[in-house]
Amino acid sequence: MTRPVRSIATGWLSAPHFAPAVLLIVAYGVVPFAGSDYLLDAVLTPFLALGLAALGLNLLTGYAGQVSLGSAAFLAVGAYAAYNFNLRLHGVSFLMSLMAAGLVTAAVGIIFGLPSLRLRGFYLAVSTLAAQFFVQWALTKFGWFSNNNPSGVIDAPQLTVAGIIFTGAVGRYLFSLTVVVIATLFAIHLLRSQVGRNFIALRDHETAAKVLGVPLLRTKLLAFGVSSFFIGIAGVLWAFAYLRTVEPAGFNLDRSFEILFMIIIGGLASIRGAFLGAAFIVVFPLLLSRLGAALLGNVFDSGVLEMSQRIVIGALIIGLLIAEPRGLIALVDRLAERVLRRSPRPLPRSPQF
Amino acid sequence: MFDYQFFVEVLVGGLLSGVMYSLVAIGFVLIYKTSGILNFAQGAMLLFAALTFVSLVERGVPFWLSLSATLMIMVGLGITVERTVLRPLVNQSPMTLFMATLGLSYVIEGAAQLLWGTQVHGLDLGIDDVPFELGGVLISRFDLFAAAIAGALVTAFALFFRYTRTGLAFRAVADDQFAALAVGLRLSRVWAAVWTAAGIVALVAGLLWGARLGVQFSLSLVVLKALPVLVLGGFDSVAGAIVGGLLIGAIEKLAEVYIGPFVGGGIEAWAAYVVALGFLLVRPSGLFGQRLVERA
Amino acid sequence: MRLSRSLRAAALAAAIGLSAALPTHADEQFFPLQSYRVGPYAAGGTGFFGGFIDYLNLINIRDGGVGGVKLTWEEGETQYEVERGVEVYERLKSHPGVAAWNPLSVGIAYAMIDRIAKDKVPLITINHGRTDSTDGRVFPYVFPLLLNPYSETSGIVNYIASREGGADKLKGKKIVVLYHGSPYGKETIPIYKLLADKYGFSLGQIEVPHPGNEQQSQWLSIRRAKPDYVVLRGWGVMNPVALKTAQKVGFPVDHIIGNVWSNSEEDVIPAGDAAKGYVAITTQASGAEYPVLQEIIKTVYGAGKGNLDDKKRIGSVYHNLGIVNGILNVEAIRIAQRKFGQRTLTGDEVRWGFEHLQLDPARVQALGAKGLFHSINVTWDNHEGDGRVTFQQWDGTKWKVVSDWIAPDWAFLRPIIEKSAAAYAAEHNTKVRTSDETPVSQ
Amino acid sequence: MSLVATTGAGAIILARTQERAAAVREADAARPAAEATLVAGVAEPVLRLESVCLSFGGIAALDGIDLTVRQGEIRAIIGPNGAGKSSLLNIVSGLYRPDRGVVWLARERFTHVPTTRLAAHGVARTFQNLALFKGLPVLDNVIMGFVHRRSAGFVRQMLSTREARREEAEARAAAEEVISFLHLGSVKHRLAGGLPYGIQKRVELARALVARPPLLLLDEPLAGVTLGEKQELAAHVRNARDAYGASIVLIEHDIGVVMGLSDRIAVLDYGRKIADGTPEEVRSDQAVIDAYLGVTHEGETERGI
Repeated sequence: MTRPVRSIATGWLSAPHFAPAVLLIVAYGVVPFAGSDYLLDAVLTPFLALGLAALGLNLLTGYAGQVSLGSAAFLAVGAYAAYNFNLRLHGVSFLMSLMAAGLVTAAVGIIFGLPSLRLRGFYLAVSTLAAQFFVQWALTKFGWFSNNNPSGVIDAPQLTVAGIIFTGAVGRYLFSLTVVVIATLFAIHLLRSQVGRNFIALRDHETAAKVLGVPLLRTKLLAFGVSSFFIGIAGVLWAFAYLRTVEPAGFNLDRSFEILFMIIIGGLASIRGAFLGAAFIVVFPLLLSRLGAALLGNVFDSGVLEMSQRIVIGALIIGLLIAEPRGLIALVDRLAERVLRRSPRPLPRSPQF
Repeated sequence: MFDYQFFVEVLVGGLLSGVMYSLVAIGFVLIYKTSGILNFAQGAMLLFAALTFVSLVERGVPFWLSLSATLMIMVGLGITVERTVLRPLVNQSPMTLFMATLGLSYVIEGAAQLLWGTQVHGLDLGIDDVPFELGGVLISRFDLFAAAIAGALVTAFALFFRYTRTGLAFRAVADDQFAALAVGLRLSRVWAAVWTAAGIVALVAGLLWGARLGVQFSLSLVVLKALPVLVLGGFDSVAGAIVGGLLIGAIEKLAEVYIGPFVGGGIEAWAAYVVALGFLLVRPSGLFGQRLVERA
Repeated sequence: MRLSRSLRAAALAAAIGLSAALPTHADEQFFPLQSYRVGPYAAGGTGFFGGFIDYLNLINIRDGGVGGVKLTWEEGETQYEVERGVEVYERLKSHPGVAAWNPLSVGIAYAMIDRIAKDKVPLITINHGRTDSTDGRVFPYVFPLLLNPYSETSGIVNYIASREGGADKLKGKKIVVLYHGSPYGKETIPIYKLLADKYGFSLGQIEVPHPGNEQQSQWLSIRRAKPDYVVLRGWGVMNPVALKTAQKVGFPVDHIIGNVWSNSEEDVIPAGDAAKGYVAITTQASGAEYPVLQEIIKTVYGAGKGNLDDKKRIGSVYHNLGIVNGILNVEAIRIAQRKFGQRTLTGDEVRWGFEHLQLDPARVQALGAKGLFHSINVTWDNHEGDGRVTFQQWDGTKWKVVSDWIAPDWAFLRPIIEKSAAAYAAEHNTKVRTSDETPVSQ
Repeated sequence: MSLVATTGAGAIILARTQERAAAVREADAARPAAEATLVAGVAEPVLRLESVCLSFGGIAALDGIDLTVRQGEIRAIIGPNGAGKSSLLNIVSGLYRPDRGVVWLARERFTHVPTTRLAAHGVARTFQNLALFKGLPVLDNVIMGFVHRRSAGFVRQMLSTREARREEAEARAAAEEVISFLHLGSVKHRLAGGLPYGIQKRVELARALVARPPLLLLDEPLAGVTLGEKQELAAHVRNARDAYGASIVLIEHDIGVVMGLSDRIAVLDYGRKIADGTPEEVRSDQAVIDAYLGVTHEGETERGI
């Protein structure tokens, strides 16, 4: 992005520990028992997978300022790499394949991040489309990736970690949840380190960063690499914990836009923003369609409902951008501040992240 | 034995389809040039224009009447977009505006299908696409017609930019929005005019592409063919869009026909991007794009 | 702002709606429909699901349901996207009395194979889906009724042979297959190679990258290869563009043979006169002259309950496919009711019905579908049912049948299918059934 | 140990800081040999420009400039708008490549200074219109001044090895110290983007000072601040030289402050050096008076950053 985004909620200091702790207790303690199969399999698991992908993209676009429209391709690389590691390296555990898939995606991400050394803004964004189309073509073209399945479709392997097999809706949800929690902690740790500072320096004032001696080449490629690592892991969750069979066409350009939507709507350079955006994009259309079906089900057929829902979502996205260009997280923080100001405990001045 | 005649045929076919890409690319350039926005709703506008025209014709409205009616609708669309989306988001970052146009494309796509239905429509512009031989090389009549229309459109825009007052205003705003504002140019009116011009380009492109693949939802996917052209030609140059389109069209087809078989075919989609990307690493702002002078 | 307050109230209402169980009385048989009426494949979706719902309405109005059991259904929009199809599946699977799933989408069907096996509910993939799912021993709950991609290919090759005057005339001929760059498109690459070796014709297979709105280079390569026939294995916008580009490069349109997903009115209308003379395979004829169509027009559309909003599409290829699919589903339930009684059946009982779905031409005539489709003969280990195919030519306004019913070369195909099914069974360690007793779920 | 160095810094504080500055210098022995220029006798100049020329498409921004900066000197460069002051600084920091001429950083000769290696050569700079990292708090902005010293790479930082933690602590301590030195303690955790202009100027100075650079390039550090802040910043600049031992190149408009603050002044006009000497010599030089007060040229607006 050529001009730095006025980002207030970009603090990377530790968040107040109250909210995340409650969230974790509910996520592990309450949801697996109270949640229905539908809620777990069709709402929460996709939310976790896409939230992790949004977190990865936010590291690249929100924190390091490098725009990418190729996230779906990296999801695909993650999924197919994990499938092949699991299939071909017999001794290796699924967890190892997961990590290896992340590293392979990071490598691919770095390769497709090379243009960022010379390009900026929309030129860079459109150049990452090369990744999108190339990966999609390669995965359908070379049968080896999908174990020579005639139609390029792969089936999910067993989700096993150290002997524990995660099956059923609850198992898949817990597996995804654990992977996402660990990844988020790793992201927080990264953003607190010097590398995290270099990302933001690169975004806010590339020339000043250069003068100070920030290794621009390494930092940009690292941003692409780390971001692709997260998106690759998210790809594995999407393919094996959620859909359980996957084809390259599922990782198309609309998916890349969807992930970009999440971090823009949720809030650039904000970890909570990434997950908030994912919740909005995953849950809201379902809510809208159920609402539409319930209220107007018999009046219009599902086609008309779907089209009007598309209009509502488009209008809502524009409305949100107008109301709060810095994303939902800025809106939420403002509301929280207004609420907390009335309560005795003042919100600490240091920024949330 | 290299078949020269076939090579020329592929080249000419590529150039002519490249013209169709530039037609779509011009719509992007108009808006980017004057407001720095990459308008991803261009595809939806293309679909909306073609669908409106075809639905009117199928309801018995004569050709020229439905054409002007569609033009009026595109003018209305241009003004409403400026009023409802652009004005509240003025001087936001390019990324936020890009996202707004994505939201806009959802709205327009939904409205188009809600208004005119999701049926597939045939569109006959009265040009039968029977090819004719020119020195052994097969040339499609329709593509020539499309190239002529695109040529006419580009010259019209070139004249418009150079010799009309509004054209001058477009160039002023493109060069420096604040300076233009300072000399009293009504930015909102210029942007409304720009979006209308882009709407008209969308209509022309919609009709030509619609005649080729039928007027249906997939018409909006044509923008993906225009993006490498923009990258190669530069986001803010009409000339770049034309030359870029010709280059991408030709190289894409030659790559598919000659390199494709060795790698399994179907390489068109990403070959165009690789070509544009390779070129960009030499000139980071495209063929004719303004060289951004890097200020410390 | 005002918008968000009303949205919060609406969201609350939906949440309550989500959890309240639907009141159901005893004897109803439910069809969950993962339909797509929006997006690039809306034409196919509205036609097929329109036909299916029209037939269910006919059964309800005319016969009061099947054996007194009323048929109900609910649609969930998927836009032909896999994850939305999965979402609709998870939402509707726990609805009481689910008879069968009819997604009409390769991607969604693949994603559901292991789910329906666990939930023991039949998955119907008429004319498409996994080729090896024909082998009922490994895929007890999957039914590629009438046709699977391999038998379709064999039908096309047999038709070309008939036009050339016999299978031996195929030797030395050149056939190019233009396929859509997707799992659906690539499914038949191996079988075309096998048939090319068997009959000695030379073969070219060219991929059209999705969505296929630009095919200049593909058709120029075809022009250079100068094949005798081009098989169009397309889907969506790719079909009209193929016909238009063929005209542009001067390839004779009557030598283009469309497969079962390039054979509808919506595939040819946008191509205008470039499509005149184009031939395509079909398992069901088009046209509204068949008795079952007339009944639907009279009773269903007469009562204002017709699903198609554009009346001109009654009797179109997709509409009739939906109706035929409706007939097969209803007859399977009727057969199952004879064994299990006239009540709401479980998914597994309906599976039994499908595994005994034998409709000979006489029964087909009794159902008012003579000429619409030939016959079907599903057994516990052959879930396709030896569906015959015919070929139709587009004369600019409608399809005309130009061949009699052709049978694919089942004997040649069966071993290939069984080998592929065995490989799937090994990879997923599923138990291969030996008789038609109820399969134990994996 | 956050001694508050007030503007009227007493001798004690001065002595304490100089003695510590000396200690720090030994600790930096590891720095490239070029820094060890403190030989006896006439000190080797810290910075030397030899007939540097630069033109923007025909317009000569700098026309044959020779300039030297001695160790521990506050070297001012003044001149009317568009004289080429900022361009000169951009050449020294490598952002512009001169058409002709050479830049000597201590004993190393460059025709085009490698910007990414600038900090390693002990050169730090501020920018004319603020180049802070809006999205980082003040403390982190200042820690960024230490980035060229960090050797622990991504992996070691992620594993937070002993070495990585030591480097982080070291950078944090240096930042804390320079923050208290410049009275920025109260805004330490606030985002740099939201602070008032004057304070942002001080943060940028702190970021430049944190790694104790032997050579400090200040591009109009006092521009656009209130009179009170100007006095304070001037004192900080002098402290930077006295406490941190940095040689300073100062570009400034405010003649009053420059005269009081600098050891030697070079005057540029239309890209040429028209005077160079002590403040007294320059004040009485007729050419300088003409350039500033008398003859008006139809000069373009100030270019550069």
